[in-house]
Amino acid sequence: MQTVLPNFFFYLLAAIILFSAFLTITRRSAVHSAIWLVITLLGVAGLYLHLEAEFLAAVQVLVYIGGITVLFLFVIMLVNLDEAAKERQFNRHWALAMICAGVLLLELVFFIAKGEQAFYFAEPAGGTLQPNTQLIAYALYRDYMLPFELASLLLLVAMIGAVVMAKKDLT
Amino acid sequence: MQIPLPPAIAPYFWPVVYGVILLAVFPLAAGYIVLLERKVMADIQARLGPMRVGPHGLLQPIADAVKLLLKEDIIPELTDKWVFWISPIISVVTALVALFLIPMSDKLPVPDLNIGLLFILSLTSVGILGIILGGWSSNSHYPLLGALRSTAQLVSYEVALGFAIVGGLMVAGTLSMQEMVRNQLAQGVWFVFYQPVAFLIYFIAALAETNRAPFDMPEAESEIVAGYHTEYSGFRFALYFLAEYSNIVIVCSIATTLFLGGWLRPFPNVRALDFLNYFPVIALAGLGAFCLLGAAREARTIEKLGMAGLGGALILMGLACLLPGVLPAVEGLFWFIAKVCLGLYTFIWIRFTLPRYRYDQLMRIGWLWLIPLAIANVIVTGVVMMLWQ
Amino acid sequence: MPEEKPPVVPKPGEAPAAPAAATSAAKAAPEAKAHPEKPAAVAPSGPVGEPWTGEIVEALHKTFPEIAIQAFTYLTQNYLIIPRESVVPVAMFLKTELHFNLLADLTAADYPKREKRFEVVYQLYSFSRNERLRVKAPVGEQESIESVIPVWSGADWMEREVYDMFGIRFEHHPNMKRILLPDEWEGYPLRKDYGILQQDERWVRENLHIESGQ
Amino acid sequence: MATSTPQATFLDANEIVINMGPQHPSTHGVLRVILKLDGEKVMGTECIIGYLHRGVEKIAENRTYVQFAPYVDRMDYVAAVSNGLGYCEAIEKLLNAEAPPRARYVRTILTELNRISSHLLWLGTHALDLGAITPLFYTFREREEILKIFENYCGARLTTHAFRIGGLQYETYDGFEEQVKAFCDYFPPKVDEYETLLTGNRIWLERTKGVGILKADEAIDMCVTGPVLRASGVKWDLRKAKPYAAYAELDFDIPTGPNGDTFDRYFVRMEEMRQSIRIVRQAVAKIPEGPIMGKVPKIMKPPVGEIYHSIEAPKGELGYYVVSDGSTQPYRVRVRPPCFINLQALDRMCRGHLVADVVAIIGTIDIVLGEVDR
Repeated sequence: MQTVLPNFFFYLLAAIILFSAFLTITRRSAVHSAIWLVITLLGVAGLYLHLEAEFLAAVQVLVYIGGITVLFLFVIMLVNLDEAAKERQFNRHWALAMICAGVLLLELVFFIAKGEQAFYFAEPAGGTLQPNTQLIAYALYRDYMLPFELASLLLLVAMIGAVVMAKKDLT
Repeated sequence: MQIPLPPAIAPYFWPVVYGVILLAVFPLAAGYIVLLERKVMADIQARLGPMRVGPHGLLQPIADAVKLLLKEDIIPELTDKWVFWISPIISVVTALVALFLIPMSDKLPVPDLNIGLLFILSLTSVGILGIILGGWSSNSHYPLLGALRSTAQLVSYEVALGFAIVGGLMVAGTLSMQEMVRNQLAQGVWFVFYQPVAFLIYFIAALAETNRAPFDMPEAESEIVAGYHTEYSGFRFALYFLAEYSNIVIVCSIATTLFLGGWLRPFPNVRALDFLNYFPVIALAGLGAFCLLGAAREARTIEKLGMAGLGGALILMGLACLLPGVLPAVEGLFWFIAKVCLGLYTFIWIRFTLPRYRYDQLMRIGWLWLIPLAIANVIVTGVVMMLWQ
Repeated sequence: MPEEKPPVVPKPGEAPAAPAAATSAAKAAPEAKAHPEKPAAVAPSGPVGEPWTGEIVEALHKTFPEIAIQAFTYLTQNYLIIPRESVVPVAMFLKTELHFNLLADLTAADYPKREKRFEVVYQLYSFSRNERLRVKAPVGEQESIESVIPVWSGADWMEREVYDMFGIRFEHHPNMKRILLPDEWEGYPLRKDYGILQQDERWVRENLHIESGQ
Repeated sequence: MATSTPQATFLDANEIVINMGPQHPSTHGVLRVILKLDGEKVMGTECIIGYLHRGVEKIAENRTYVQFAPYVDRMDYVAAVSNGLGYCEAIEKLLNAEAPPRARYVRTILTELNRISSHLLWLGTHALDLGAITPLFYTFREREEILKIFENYCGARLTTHAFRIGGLQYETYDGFEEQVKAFCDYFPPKVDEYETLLTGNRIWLERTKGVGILKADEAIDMCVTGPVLRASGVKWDLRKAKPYAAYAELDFDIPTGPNGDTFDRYFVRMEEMRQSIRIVRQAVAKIPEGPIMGKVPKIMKPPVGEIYHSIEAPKGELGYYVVSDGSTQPYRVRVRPPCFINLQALDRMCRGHLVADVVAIIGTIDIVLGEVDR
């Protein structure tokens, strides 16, 4: 039971994620896609929980579902996507997409074949029930301070850029 | 807890029982919150409110519930059926799960997540999906406008709400709901006194988060009829209603836990005020006596009996608290509920006193005042805490 | 268009007092001299007033020598009868020069026995004079009248109502359709030949699904 | 906003056409407004009216002068007394008769009370539109006192048919003056109460100031009258300009507003209620003894002629244009409805504002659909 149950949950979540991800890209209605995307993201959050990364799971839900998907939906409602839905859903870059997918597949096969040795695992941080929220904080604000700040700066730049572009459109 | 349980299910048993009880009781409680709202509204507006069903309308929530459940389930022709069907469920499920995680008392078997508050917030943010999808799937203009308004409003105010909570969290030093209360006990002070600005911002943002006046544009009936749930009726409407009131209770509970000392009585460390521990007894008995007095004024015999019975029951409950071991068990819960009710009363009071903001004004308040203020509060708190150390 | 309508002759320098209305007035202001004194032929059933003279009338006569303006007074209320073609210039003059800046009301009345069946009635008011003035313009059954929206924007709905109730068309009205009754309604209820129990039975049947019967 | 290229359709925010009414909580009746929205911004409005059209003017031509009097109450049913006053005075003028002084004073008192009750109804619903739920109940509490006076006087509360051509049907009841005086003492503190709820409220100010501005020249151009016109700064009130009933002998002020926005319209009406109380107080004090019915023939046959008489109804200038052909029935009765004409200004006031403001503006025009449609 100790080993069966976690594995069962993993495969269940993986199946849900794959299934809903597939539906996300095949739905004609953008809103339906968004709903399936929500389920995909929930599945990912479930995986995080499964890995005992509660903080990450909660943030995944808060940011991706509560924030980003809601904004997606908001934009979908504002923009006239009904017209777009009637047009062709797939564009001409399918060859490129196939190549990318092929590469990805190769990669997957390679890692699966190679097994665990392909990865370098950090030592699990000390203790069992150490609140991992704190660990994340240490990682983000102490160990990887510079990359984190750079990433946030990048996001800030992107946001300012978006605002500037939107403003220009208005005038 | 004396029942022997197999170890595999032992950690899950009592929380599940609690969850089931909550699921069964809360809809009724929400009905009574509505009754409370109507009664307070009536009092503010110089009238009586519901008086017909039961003494002083005390059975009104049940009548309302029966009415809502028996109504025809209408799904309009051109809606997106599946989405229309699932939206209220998303809203209500997330709200109830979040409610389940709120420690109303240290005696209740509530799972103590180490990310408790964050988890509750993430759940409520998923609840927004129910609103936006419900508005969209109705395939009608007013719900769509309502959904757009709500989304913009909820997403914006979530930021302010989050920053206000961060202010409180910095003082609390934990995300666990129960740990927060224990820290307040340890420090001997409610965090509202450390973080008055954060509490104020939290309260305003909470009004907006729950679509309450003066920020109730998403369902401003004089502008966009009923907002996102215009097309809903009967049971589905009841679900939205339940979700809405659950959310109100949740935000009040978070405020209580984070800022107002959760299940603690006022000044928990001052021995001289120990008599406050008997507050449940006094309150229940007082309420009972009030009911008995009211019973004398009732016109119809059945209402006289009902009122007297209620009064008697309340007094008995108050006396039962005096039995050994009962008082410590219920005291926390009692204080928690009292504080939440205070929050609810304030919500209702504000609703019936203030006019409604306009949509753009709401946004301006959120982005130009609340969020900068909340961020400033976080920075000031951080600086002060650094200096203090 | 019926034969009784006077020939449309563009008028040379007709409206010096009304530059704003000149464009609209020039097109639809046919020659009034065709029958200078006829429009005031008051039918026996109509109201009778006494002739009225005053500075307003003089000013009008001076500005519009070629227009037959008749002035009366009844129960201390003054009114003018002007030919329908000159409504806009006269109105513009009354508004700008004589300060009748409020169009209090615009309506019509139906006198089937008269040669020109309808009478469009303008109730004007001047804030500075604290004085009312009624201007009436007879309009024949097949005739239309120029809209006074260029002079008073508020005439919009009132003209639509007159059209709705009497069937008098207002030329150059931006939105000349029924206002109170449904757009497809047949008949004009405030005409005298429209009975009080009468209704557009076809419309009622088709839209309300009831056999009309009162 | 119609776009030609697909890209533009794809990226542009939709222009939504929203149908507000005829069943809508804040169109104050069966008004239907078609709003063209860009997001929530109003690009244009179109009013569809006529749902309550009963052909009052046609009915008038088929009733005798006396028979038609109750019908006018059904137009602006909130201010039935004012409607009756206008009609009775118009016919009296046509008959060359006059109501005796006592009748004129009683008429003034009742009409002013009616103005207060109309304004109270407006205030309650207007506040409700802006989300302040409570004032409605307060205003109805006070309105009830006025309706009680009406009920005691003529037996009806809403469509009172209080006056008759030539004067009054009923002498005032015992205690009429005391009741009216008591109301005059009771009411002003209540107005202050409303003002504490609303006037100083920041939210109220933000919702009303600068919303739906109608400048004075625009207002006159749109033929707007009544409080809406006065809020635009035009100091014009028919009670002063062309006094009727007993107004010539009473002293009162005409409140005006500086900006012509929603707040000014609100404020003008609040002030008018106070002025009405002032008028009522004076009128009750001055009310003369004497007959209540003037000399009018039993069978009314006004001489051939026509009359336009207008009064300052709570909503604006209420005019009656009556044409007589010498028979017992009016040849033509035209009612100049203040609401109908004021409502026209809605489009001009709304453009560029948000949906929420449309509601505020409709409320502030103070329309009664019974009168808009007649």
